[in-house]
Amino acid sequence: MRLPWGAGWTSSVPRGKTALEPLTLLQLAISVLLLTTLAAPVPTARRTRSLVAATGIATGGLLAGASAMLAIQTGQAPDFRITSATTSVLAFHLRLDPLASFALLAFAIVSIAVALSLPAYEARTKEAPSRGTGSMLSLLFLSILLVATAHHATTLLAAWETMSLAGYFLVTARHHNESAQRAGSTYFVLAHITGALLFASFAALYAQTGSFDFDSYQHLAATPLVTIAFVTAFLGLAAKAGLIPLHGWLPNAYREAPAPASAAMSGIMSKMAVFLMLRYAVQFLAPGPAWWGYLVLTLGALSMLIGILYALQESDLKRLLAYSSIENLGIIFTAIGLGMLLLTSGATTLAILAFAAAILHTLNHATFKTLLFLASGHVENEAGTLDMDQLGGLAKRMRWTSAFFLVGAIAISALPPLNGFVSEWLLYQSLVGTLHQSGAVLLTVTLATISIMALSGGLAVATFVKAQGITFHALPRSEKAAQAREAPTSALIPLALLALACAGLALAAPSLLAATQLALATEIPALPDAATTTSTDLRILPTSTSLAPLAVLATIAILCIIPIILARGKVTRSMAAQPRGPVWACGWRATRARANYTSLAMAKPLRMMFSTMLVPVRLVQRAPTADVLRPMVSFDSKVTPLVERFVYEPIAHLTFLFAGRLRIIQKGSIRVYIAYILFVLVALLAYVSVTP
Amino acid sequence: MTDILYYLLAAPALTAIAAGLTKSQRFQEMANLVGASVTLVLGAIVTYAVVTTGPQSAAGSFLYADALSALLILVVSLIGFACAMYSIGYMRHEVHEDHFPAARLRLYYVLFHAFVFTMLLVAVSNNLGIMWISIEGTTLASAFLVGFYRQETSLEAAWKYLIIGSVGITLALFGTILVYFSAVHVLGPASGALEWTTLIQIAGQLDPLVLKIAFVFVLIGYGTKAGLAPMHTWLPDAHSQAPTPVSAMLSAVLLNCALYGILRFHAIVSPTLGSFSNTLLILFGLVSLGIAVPFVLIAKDYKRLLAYSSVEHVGIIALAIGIGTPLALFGGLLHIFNHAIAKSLMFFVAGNLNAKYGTRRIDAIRGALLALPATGIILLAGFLAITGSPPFSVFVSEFTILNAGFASGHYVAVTLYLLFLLLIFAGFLMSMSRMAFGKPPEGMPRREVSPWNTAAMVFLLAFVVVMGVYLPAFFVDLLHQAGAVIAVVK
Amino acid sequence: MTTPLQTDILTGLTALVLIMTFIMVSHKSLTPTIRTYAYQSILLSILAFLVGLFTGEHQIWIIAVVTLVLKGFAIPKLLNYIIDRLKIRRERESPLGIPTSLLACGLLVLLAYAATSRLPQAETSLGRASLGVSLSVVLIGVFIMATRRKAVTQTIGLLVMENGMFLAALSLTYGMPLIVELGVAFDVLVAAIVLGILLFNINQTFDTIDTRQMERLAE
Amino acid sequence: MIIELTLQLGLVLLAAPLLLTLAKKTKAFWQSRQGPRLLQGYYDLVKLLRKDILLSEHATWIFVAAPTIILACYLTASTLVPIARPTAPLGFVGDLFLLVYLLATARFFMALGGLDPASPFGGLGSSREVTFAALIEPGLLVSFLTLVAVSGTTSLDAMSAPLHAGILAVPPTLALALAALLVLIVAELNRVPVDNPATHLELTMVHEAMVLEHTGPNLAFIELANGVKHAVLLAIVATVFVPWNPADPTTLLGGLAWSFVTLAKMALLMVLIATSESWMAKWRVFRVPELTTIAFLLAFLAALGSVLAYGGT
Repeated sequence: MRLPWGAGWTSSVPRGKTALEPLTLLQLAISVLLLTTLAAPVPTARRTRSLVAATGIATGGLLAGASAMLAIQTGQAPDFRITSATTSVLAFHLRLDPLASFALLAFAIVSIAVALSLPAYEARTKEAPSRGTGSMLSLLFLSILLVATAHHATTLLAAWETMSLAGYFLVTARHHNESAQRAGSTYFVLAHITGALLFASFAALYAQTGSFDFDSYQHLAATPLVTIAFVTAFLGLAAKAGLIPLHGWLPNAYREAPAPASAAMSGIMSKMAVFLMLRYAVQFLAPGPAWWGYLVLTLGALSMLIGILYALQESDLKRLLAYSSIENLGIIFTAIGLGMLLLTSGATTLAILAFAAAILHTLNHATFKTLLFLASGHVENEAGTLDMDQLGGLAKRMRWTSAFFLVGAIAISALPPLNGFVSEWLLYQSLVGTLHQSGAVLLTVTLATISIMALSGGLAVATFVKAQGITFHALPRSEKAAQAREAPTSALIPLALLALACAGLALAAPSLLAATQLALATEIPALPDAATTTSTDLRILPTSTSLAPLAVLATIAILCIIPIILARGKVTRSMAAQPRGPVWACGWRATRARANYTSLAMAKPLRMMFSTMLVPVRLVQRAPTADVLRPMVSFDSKVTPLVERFVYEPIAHLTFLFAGRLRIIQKGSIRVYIAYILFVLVALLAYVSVTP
Repeated sequence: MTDILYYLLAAPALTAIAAGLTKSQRFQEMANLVGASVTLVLGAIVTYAVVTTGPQSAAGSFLYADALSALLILVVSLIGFACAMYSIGYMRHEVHEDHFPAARLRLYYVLFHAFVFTMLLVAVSNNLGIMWISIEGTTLASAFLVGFYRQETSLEAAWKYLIIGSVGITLALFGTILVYFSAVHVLGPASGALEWTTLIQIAGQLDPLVLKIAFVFVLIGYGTKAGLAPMHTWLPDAHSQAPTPVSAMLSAVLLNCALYGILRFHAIVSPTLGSFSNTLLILFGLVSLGIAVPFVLIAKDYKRLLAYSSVEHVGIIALAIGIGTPLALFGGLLHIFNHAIAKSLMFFVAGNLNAKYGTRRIDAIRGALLALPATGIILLAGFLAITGSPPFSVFVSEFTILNAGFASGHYVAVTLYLLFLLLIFAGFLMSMSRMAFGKPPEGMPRREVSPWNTAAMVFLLAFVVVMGVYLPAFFVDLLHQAGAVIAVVK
Repeated sequence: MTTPLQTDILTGLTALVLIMTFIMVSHKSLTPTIRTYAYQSILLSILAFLVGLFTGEHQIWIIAVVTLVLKGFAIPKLLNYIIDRLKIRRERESPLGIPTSLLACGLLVLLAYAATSRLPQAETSLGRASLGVSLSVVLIGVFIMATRRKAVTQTIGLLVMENGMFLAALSLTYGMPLIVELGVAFDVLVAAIVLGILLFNINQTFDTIDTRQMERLAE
Repeated sequence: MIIELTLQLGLVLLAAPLLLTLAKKTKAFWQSRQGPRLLQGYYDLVKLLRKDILLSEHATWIFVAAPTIILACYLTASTLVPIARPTAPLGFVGDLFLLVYLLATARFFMALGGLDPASPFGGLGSSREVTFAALIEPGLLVSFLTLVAVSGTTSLDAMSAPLHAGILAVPPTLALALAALLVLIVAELNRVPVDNPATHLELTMVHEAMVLEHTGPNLAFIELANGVKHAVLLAIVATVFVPWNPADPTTLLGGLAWSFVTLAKMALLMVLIATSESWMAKWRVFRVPELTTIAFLLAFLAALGSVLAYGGT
């Protein structure tokens, strides 16, 4: 029985009319990135290597961004397909549909910023990262580009695993220290688990539809196979995004990777999980049973709260940012879960609003998280450490870096003038809109989500006040922090661009919102929209003009003028001209750095209030000194990472225990080995003689 | 073209004799290299002939090569060539380190090519009895190769290899006798009842009860030689104690010869027994996968680690054949080829590590990436390939098998398959990252062991990388015809 | 085919082969085991000769002679030569103890008969019973290898299994095609020689051939 | 629109110091002393504006800019609440969330301002301020949801529409929501049970600790901002939760009367809060979560009740 396998390759590329087709730009971007991956490790000097990598990635990002903008404008969804007729398993099929173009927008922002900051970072970093970092970074971006636009199971899975592979080499870039290797191993094992889960999911979809191409996965009804596909895909994507029970790998991986790499990984790699989840929720699956939505929503809300709780307790700057990524991914997945729930209960317009909130928050998070990680990279290079309890007073020495970090902090805590507020505001609106659906469970869950979002919003403000205040303000707590110098100006340009992007995205929000809603409307078949059509006077649904971020920013700016006029120039004098005096410390003259609040002190009240969840552990060591009355007491308090302690370690321990037990079957005696053969023979013969 | 099979068999035999005649090491190496490349060329010609013009037979259906044997011939000749190339560099280094007297090198090359000869004989013999004798021949030829170093551990490994191997083969003989009996029962005595060509025609009329017991004996017998668990116990000792090129040949090729035997009998019995043989294959496949997991998770010696990975991959192939749908057979047979290439690549890397660091303990090796520039990168690439990561060829076959499993409804088997693959990946990752990363010991020169070794590795790496992206049409046809041979009636 | 009297003689001889295997299991020391193996091989060659005589299949006589020479005399002499050279003393009884191993062999015979009970009747004169016997001889061969400690005894276990094969071939189909029979016999000889050479090497390095010393390779 | 904006801002800036002094006078009344004169607030502001700024050696530009930004945020927040006229000058759908987050922005800058001059008390104050804020915010948001569910809109001035239709149109749970809101507003305004506005005792001050280092005009802006914050939050209770107002806002005279009545309601609320302060002692820091959790639960139950009963209209 011969299968329909012909021979040779056929590639159906639509003949583009004008040169500037989005597809040609995308192909150019892919080839540029491929070239950079190969060319980056070649030059011997480290400087030229990072320059080659930087230019390659930047051009790739620009091209991808341009093709995305063009695709959104013209509303095309061009296809690029190389199908090897020999076997349907191996095929290369990309499609620039609306979801992919928004992914490419975020991709462009992150890749350009990371590319611009790479040369300065590698020049200034103390330990020389391994030779392949530049090329691995461009491989990471290349595979992200492919994952975003893939339209065929094998292309997606191959790009997905290459993405994890590139991530592994980036995390272990500084592989001479032990913690980087351990972080790399846990990262790679969990990344492989996400790969395996996606394998299973696409295999189930193949079993259901008989094809690997995404064209045949259009709004599949919720058969058992499709449910398996959804659940496995969701678990895989949740693990990749780092949602709570599966987040163990994330903080160490982002901490150990060099700053541009962790910016790229948290800025855009975790977003691929978001866009693939959106593809499942919007394209592949028809509105499924309600428990799908609840699963996504609860996991998102859980990660939102616990993520920010752990972020607040962290004293390492990059781990703090990593946990805050978990929180933001939690927000995005909550929006997706809400959208799925609304689709199931038929409120399509509200669902589109929720999905739009998810997409916008992904874009915003990509911007400000990359800004914060790049800034933390400069802090690490210039101040030599990431431990906040040894930093402080950097605002005086690293003026611009701390200013841009402040802009990032404002944006990430979703404070009004900047883009973080806009996307959270949209999510609040869709949540409040859901209050008008029917179903007691849905209403309670929505109310709970609103309260969790408000709580995590407040905690986010607390976290980033601590991050900004302890790292950059007050007195330097260590010698290294005292001698920190400002990063080279070339390194500050990407930070400035990203800060502008934060403001720009806020101002462009209304048009972006309209574009996303239009794009999503084409994807989701218009179901009879029961909820929103009846209550006409419901003014929940914001018309795109209702929230005018420009108006908010203008009001705040104008109202700043009143106090400036009242102060008659005293406020606006230059800092040097301001008279200086000692700080009030109950009359005690010299305030030393030790008297300032540390990161632990800032987080202490909340640590005690949430102690049941955080389980703080207090470590007090007393060392006798010459002066008997005053022993040297060192105090430290650690938060026990519950998931690692009660989920990962027991599983690892059990597997190794079991593995150790099983090894006795190979004890070495030949007689036992022959006894195995005899036993199997006897067992099978008995079975054969018993069965008919 | 009918006598091409003679030339194919003659090539390794002549090389063995040529290597045996001379004393000078240089001439032996030359003979070895020329012989291996001639065998490779002939193997390729035979395969091409079989794919284009159908099964070749010679000496009045005594020698017979259809698509399935063509696949085995291709694997034997290709890996044989790579191992021959690798042996030159490796053996020079071993003689230089005087692990054994130079005189014994002659014995090595003779036995090596005799080993290749017996394996080719397995592939082309039409009579199942002769196939049994040639598999017995492979055991005897490789027994001394396993015990080549004459140390305590290698002799112990050789002894276990020989005894357990012989037990397995004798059981397989019993299975062959039963099949012969059922054939005689149908055809009457004197009509070549052991010929594969005749047996496959009358496969439908054979007595199911006899075939059931026959397949049990064959599966356990040849399964011992193929390394299917729980009869695999000799494999880690033999493959870790043998010299590296030999362990590469054992792991990548010898296991496939035994599997080839099982496939032949599976084709004969499946028309009458229905899914009995399939379920058994799936069961033994999953058990092999499962047994490999604990030994990969806690690994102390990297050659034993690779040996257990062979048990794992034999399990995957058995699982694929057990599933039995055309896609699964395509995946399984592709996996035979991919595993052979990737496994020998990994053994070459292991050889280089052993030559460089002088030890086989995993925790005694640090910074291989820096100490051995080319081998370090190939170590990581090979690790990714052997654990089935996408850009490489093994991913394609494992993904096909996964899809076939899901499509044919074996959900439990496929979930276990995925779980074990995951655990084995984790185990491999821990060992590989410990060996590749970190700083190499001071004073270790940063250069490769020998150009021959690197050439052999690059030769195989090219296959692993290219086959990951593009499958040549000729090769896909070969696999489909081979698949058709096994699932002839289904 | 064959007269009832002849079938009785043949079945009687097959039963004798099975009893000899049991005797072999019960021996404590090496030399009697080898001697019993030699008698068993001789018995098998007589059986083959008689089958050839009764059924007129004269080509079986060749295999009978080959078996007589090879397994009756050549291999036992080789084993005795090895024992003298290696000066092996008495083999202590297997860990299971004689009575329990005999009992286990009894169970194996029962299993062999159960497995072969439903097979179709073999046309040959020896009938289905001899298939049961040959299967049990094979199983007991494996059992010997699984329980005895000395390396030489394991070799003998292997050879007993091979005798079981020979009996099975004889009883089912008057032996395999000639080339196959010769090939098998030749392989057995080569296997014995290779095992001998290995035993010499092992004895030089381990200065004992007790398999318990050879358990260094573990896990 | 500009006239309404200036009218509103003028009224708020005028009312702010007045409210604070009114609170001081009520507490003084309960402590049977006379308390400051009503215009004392304005005198203090003028005095401070004339003084010069004195910075700590370690302060950066954030410390100087913070008071201006804080005042601007509170003033923007005040434009969202109907004080001068029944419709807020800059009100739009969804300005409830903007208001809550504007309060958060002001708090962000105040806390940073506290940390910047490296004074030990600054850290103490900002750490406690952000902790309490995180606990207050959920309750604050959820307490509005009762009205949102009934009125169907999240715009502050349109939210009280059903209340005008009569008390029965609104679910009884609204009273619970109002109680929760009052508790949370007292906490938000750093009044007694949570923090003592009058003290400078290091261990007890929260808001004061952050503003300890501010001098001259900056201190004036902080005080003014505090007053505006009082005005905004009290106005919310006065006009959104208790919207009954005898005056008819359509005519010019009526409009003036309407805003006068609203101011009177705000003053009455301020007196009530100041009285409750006099009768209560400050709670320990780690008992504050109990207070906020109770308030949050009240608000949550109220919202749940009204949503289940009135939702899905």
